[in-house]
Amino acid sequence: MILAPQRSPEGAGGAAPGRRAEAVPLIALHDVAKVYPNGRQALIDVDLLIPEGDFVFLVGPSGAGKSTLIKLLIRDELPTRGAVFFDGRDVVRLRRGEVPRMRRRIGIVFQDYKLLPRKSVAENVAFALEVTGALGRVVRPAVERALAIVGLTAQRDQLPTQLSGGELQRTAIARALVHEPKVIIADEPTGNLDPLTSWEIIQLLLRINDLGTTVLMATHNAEVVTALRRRVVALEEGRVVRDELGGAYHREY
Amino acid sequence: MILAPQRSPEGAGGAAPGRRAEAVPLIALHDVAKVYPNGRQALIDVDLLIPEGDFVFLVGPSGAGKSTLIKLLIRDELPTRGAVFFDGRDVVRLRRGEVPRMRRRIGIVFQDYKLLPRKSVAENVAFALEVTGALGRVVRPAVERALAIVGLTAQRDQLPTQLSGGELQRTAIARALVHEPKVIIADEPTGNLDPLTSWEIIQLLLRINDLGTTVLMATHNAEVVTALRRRVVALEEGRVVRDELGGAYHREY
Amino acid sequence: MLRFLVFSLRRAWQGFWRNVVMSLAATATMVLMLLLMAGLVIVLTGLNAGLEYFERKVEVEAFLVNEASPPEIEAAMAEVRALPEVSAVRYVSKEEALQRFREFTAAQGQPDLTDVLPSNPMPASIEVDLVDPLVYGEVVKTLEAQEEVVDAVLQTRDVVEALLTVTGTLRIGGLVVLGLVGLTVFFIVINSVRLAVVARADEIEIMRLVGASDAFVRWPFVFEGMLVGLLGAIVTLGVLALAYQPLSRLMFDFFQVLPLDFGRFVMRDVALLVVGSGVGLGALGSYVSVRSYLAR
Amino acid sequence: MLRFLVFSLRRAWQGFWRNVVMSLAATATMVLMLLLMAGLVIVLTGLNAGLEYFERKVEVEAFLVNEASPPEIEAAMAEVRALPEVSAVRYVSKEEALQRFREFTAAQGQPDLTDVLPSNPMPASIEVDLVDPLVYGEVVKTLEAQEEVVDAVLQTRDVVEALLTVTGTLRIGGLVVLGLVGLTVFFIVINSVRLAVVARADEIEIMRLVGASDAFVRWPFVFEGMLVGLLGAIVTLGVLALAYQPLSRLMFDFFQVLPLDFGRFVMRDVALLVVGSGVGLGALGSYVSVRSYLAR
Ligand SMILES: Nc1ncnc2c1ncn2[C@@H]1O[C@H](COP(=O)(O)OP(=O)(O)OP(=O)(O)O)[C@@H](O)[C@H]1O
Ligand SMILES: Nc1ncnc2c1ncn2[C@@H]1O[C@H](COP(=O)(O)OP(=O)(O)OP(=O)(O)O)[C@@H](O)[C@H]1O
Ligand SMILES: [Mg+2]
Ligand SMILES: [Mg+2]
Repeated sequence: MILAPQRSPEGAGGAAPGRRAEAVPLIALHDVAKVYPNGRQALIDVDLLIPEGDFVFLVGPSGAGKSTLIKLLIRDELPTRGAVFFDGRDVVRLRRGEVPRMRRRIGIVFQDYKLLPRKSVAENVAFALEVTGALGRVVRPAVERALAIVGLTAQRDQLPTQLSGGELQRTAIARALVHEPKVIIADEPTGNLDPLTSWEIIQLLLRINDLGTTVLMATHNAEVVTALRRRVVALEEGRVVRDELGGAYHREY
Repeated sequence: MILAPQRSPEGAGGAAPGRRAEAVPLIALHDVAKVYPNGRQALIDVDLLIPEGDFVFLVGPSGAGKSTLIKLLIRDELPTRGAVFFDGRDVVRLRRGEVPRMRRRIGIVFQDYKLLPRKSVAENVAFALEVTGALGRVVRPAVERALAIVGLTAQRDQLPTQLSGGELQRTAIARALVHEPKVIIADEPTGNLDPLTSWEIIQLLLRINDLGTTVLMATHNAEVVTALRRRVVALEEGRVVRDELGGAYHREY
Repeated sequence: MLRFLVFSLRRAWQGFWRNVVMSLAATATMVLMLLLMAGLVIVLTGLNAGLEYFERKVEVEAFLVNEASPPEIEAAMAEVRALPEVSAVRYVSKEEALQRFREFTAAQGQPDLTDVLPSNPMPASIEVDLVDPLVYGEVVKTLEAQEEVVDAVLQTRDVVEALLTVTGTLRIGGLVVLGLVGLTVFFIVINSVRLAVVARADEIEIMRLVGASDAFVRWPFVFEGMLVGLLGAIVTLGVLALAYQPLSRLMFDFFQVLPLDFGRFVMRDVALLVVGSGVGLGALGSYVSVRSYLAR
Repeated sequence: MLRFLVFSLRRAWQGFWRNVVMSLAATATMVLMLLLMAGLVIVLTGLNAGLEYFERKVEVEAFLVNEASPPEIEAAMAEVRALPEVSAVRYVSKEEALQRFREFTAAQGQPDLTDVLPSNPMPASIEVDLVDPLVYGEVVKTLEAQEEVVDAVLQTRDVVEALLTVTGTLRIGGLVVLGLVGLTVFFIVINSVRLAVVARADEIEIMRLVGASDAFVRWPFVFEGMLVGLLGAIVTLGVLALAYQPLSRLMFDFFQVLPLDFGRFVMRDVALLVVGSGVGLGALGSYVSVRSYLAR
C-alpha cells in the first residue's frame, strides 16, 4: 500500500522513465514473475510503473507475456512472485468484495473478447454499467453512445454468434468504454479490424487519454505504434527488454 | 455440376480475370446472395471464380461479408440465392455423407479458431488428420511437422485455454495445413500475430501455393497485400467492388 | 435492494429462455422427481390412513357373567366411560356375540361349529375403545373390580402389540422408503441444476472479470433455479390434477375403509410439498452450484 | 472397423475424464436411478415370494366321517394323490384338528371355547395341496365320490379367490409402480446424459466443420455414455453388495417365509438388470442426444 508510491521515483530503474515520473503511479509491478502451473515461465523480473494519464503500448512477439501481464493487473491470475499495485493497493491482497470494485474501475478489452454468449451486443455493453449499480435510465443512453462510437448501432440486438470478427472486437471495445473507467487496458484491440476502423479506434483512445484516462494497449500494429511515438514497453520471453518514450514498433515482431 | 466449368470462361465478367482463366475453376460462386435469418443482407450479387492453384486475398471493411463468403464455401451456411461450386460440385446439393468428405479436402483457419476446447494443441492438429481416416503412425510425424512449421512444438500439450492469442491462431493454421488439403481457406489468419510471425505464415502459404495448393485468404493486413501483388477481391457491404490481379490493399479499410 | 431484486428476476427470466433447452431439460427432471415424491407421499398417506383404521379397532373387552343385571351393567359401563383413556363404551349381547363369531369363522373359511353346540356359549361383553391403543391406564383394573358383573377381561395386549408392530413396521418402512426417495430426488434435482450451471461456467467467469460482484452473479441464477422449480411444480400439479379422479378411485378400492375427507386434505398438503420442494430445491441447487464457481 | 472401434473407445475414455465434472454428475444421477430401480425390484421380488407362499397354502380339505377306517382313508388318499392337479396329500387327525383350532383362536385373540365342549367336535380331515391354486380339476369330485369316508368337502373356492384377488392386486400394483419408476429412471438418465451432451454442442459443431463424419462424432459420445452407465452400474452394485447383509436380514424378518435361495438368485438378476440398463441407457441417451446435433 505505501510501497508503491514510495518506490515510484527510483523503482523501475533506468529502463522505465514514465512520462510523469513524479506522479503517483496508477499501475506498478515490482519484480513480478509468473510461472503457470504447467511450468511455463510467462513473466520474469518485470518492473513497470505506469503513472496516471499515461498512454503505453505493450509490444512483443506472440507468447511474450503481454496478456499474462494484463491478467495480473486485473487479478485474473496471481503472480508467482512480486507485487502488483493498482492505485496504491496491492492487487493480490484485496479482500473478496474489493476485487469486483477494482475491476469496475478498469475498462478491459480482452484478446478473446469474452462477451456473454447469450446476451445481445447492447446487453453485453450494458452489463459493464449495470455491475456498477447504474440506474436503468443512465444505462440506455450511455450504451447507445458507446455503440455509436464503435459503429455498431445497427447490430445492437445481434447475439455474439451473429457478429463478424471485427464487430465482436468493437463490441468488446464499447463495453470497455461505456462506464468511463479510470484506466483502459486493451489487449490487441485492433487485430480483427480493417486499417481504417483501427485508426478510428486508436484516435478514440488518444482522445480519451487526453481527457485523463490512462491507457495500456497490447498490440502488434507496428504502423500505429511507430506513427504515434508514445511510450512503448517491449516484452520478450517474459522480460521487459525495452521501455522508451516516443518509441517505434521496432524490430520485426 | 456441369454448370460451373461451362460458365467459367465468361462467368465472372470483366471484373474477375483470374490468373488462369482457362483452367477449371476450383471454387465458383454464381449470383450468390446471403440474407441471415435476422434480415441482415451479408452478400449480394456475388460472382466469383477461383481457378485451381490461385492465390487470392479477400479484403474489405469489417462486416463486409468476407467470413460469410467463406462459410458458404464450406457449407457452414447455405446461400439464400445462387449456387456455390467446389471442384465442380454444387455444395448446396451435396448429400449428407458427402459434406464431411468435401470439408476434408479443405484446410480452414477460422477467424475465431474453432479449436476443440478439451484437446491439446497436438490433439487439435491431429484431429484434422484423424477424420480423414489416417493411420496413427502417419498422424504423429505429420502433426509434429505442422507444429514445427508454426513454432508450437514447445506448446504441443497445452490446452487452448493455456495458449496466448497468437498461439491459438498458429494452432488453427497448423490444423489447416496438416492434412495437405487441396485448398487452404484462411479467415484473418494473422490478426493476432506479430509482424515477423505474420510474414513467416504468409511466406509459408506462398510456398504451399507454389506446390499447387489453392489459397484464399481474408485479411486486413494492408502491408502484406500491397507487398505481394497477388489477386485481390474486395468486398464492400456484401458486394464485390474490386477483383484485380496484382492489386494493392488500397483505400484505408 | 428492491431494484436489485427486480433486476435479478428479469435476468433470471431471460436466462431461463436463452438457455431454453437446458432449462426445459432441468424442468423435466424436476417434474419426474416431484411426481415420484408426490406419488409416494400419497400412497404412504393412504397406507397410514388404512393402518389407523385398523388401530382404531383395538379395544378392551370384558366378558360378563351370565347373571349380570342391566342396571349393574349400566353402572359398570358408566364407571369405565368416566376414565380419561376411554373414548367409547359399547354393550354386546350374547346373541350379537354369537352372530359375530359365526360371521368371523365363515369369513375365515372355518366350518361353523356353533350348530353342534347345545346352547349359546358366547358371553355378553362390554367393548371399550381407547383414545390411544397403547395406553390402557386404569381401564383393565376398573373392569376387573366390577366382580359381580365382569367374568374376565380379555387381555388383548398381545394382539394389540402384534398389530401395532406390523403397522409400525409398515410405517417405518414407508418412512424409510420416503426418506431414501426424498434424498434421491434431492440429489438428482441439485445435480441437474448443477449441470445446467456448469455449462455456463464461462459466463460466470466473464461476469466476474467485468466486475460483477458475487451477489450480482448469484441471484439471477438462484431465481432461475427457482423458476425451474416453480415451473416443474406447476406441471407436476397439473399431472396430479389430471390423475386425481382415477387415482382416488383406485385408493378407495384399495383401502376401502378410508375416511371420506382423505382426498381433499392430502391433495392440499401434497400441493404445498410439491411447490415448496420444487422451488426450494431449484434455489438450493443453483445456490450451491454457483457458489462453487464464485469461491475461486 | 476394429481400428475405428479402438479409436472411438480411446476418445470416449478421454472425453469422460476431460469433462470429469459433467461425467461424474451424470454418473451420480445414474447411480441414484439404478439404486431406486434395483431397490424396487428387490422389494417387489420379495413381496412376490411372500405372496406365492400364501398362495401355496391354498388347499382342498375333506372332512372325514368319524367311522372311516385307516385302510379306507389310505385308499381315498391314494386315489387323490394320483390326480395330476395335486401336489401333496396329508392326513389330519381329530386331535391335531382340535389343537390347530385352539392355536388359531388363541392367535386371533378369541376366547377358547373348546374347553366348554363336552367332546372333541373337530372331524379328522384330508388336506390336499394343489399344483396351481386355481385349478381344482377333479379333486373335489374325486373326494366327494368317497362317500363312505368323506363327510363334506370344504368349498374354499371363495376364500381362495378372495386371497388371489388381493395378491393379484398387490402384484399388479407393484408392476405399475415398477413401470412408472422405470419410465422415470429412463427419462432422468437420458435427460442427464443429454444435458452433458448439450453442454458440448460447440465441440460437435467444430468437429463437423473440420470434416468429421457423423459416425466419427457419434461413436465416441455413445461409448462415453456407456462408460458413464457402466461406472454407475458398478457403483450401484457396490452399494447393493454393502447393503446386502442388513437388507436380506430385513427381508427375512419382513417376509418370514421366504425360500432360502431367494437372495442369491435375485441378486444375480438384479446385477444383470443394473448393468444392462445402466449401459443401455447411457448408450441410448448419448445416441439420441448426439443425433439431434448431427441432424442439422
Ligand atoms: N493458463 C496457462 N497455462 C499455461 N501456460 C500459459 C497459460 N496462459 C498462457 N500461457 C503461456 O504463457 C506464455 C505467454 O502467454 P501470453 O498470453 O501472455 O502471451 P502474449 O504475449 O499475450 O502472446 P500473443 O501476442 O500471442 O497474445 C505463452 O507461451 C503461453 O503458452
Ligand atoms: N449468424 C448471423 N446472423 C445475423 N447476422 C450475421 C450473422 N453472421 C454475420 N452476420 C452479419 O453479416 C455481416 C457480415 O458478416 P461477416 O462475418 O461476413 O463480416 P466480415 O467481412 O467477416 O467482417 P470482419 O472483417 O469483421 O470479420 C455483418 O454485419 C454481421 O453482423
Ligand atoms: Mg495475448
Ligand atoms: Mg470475418
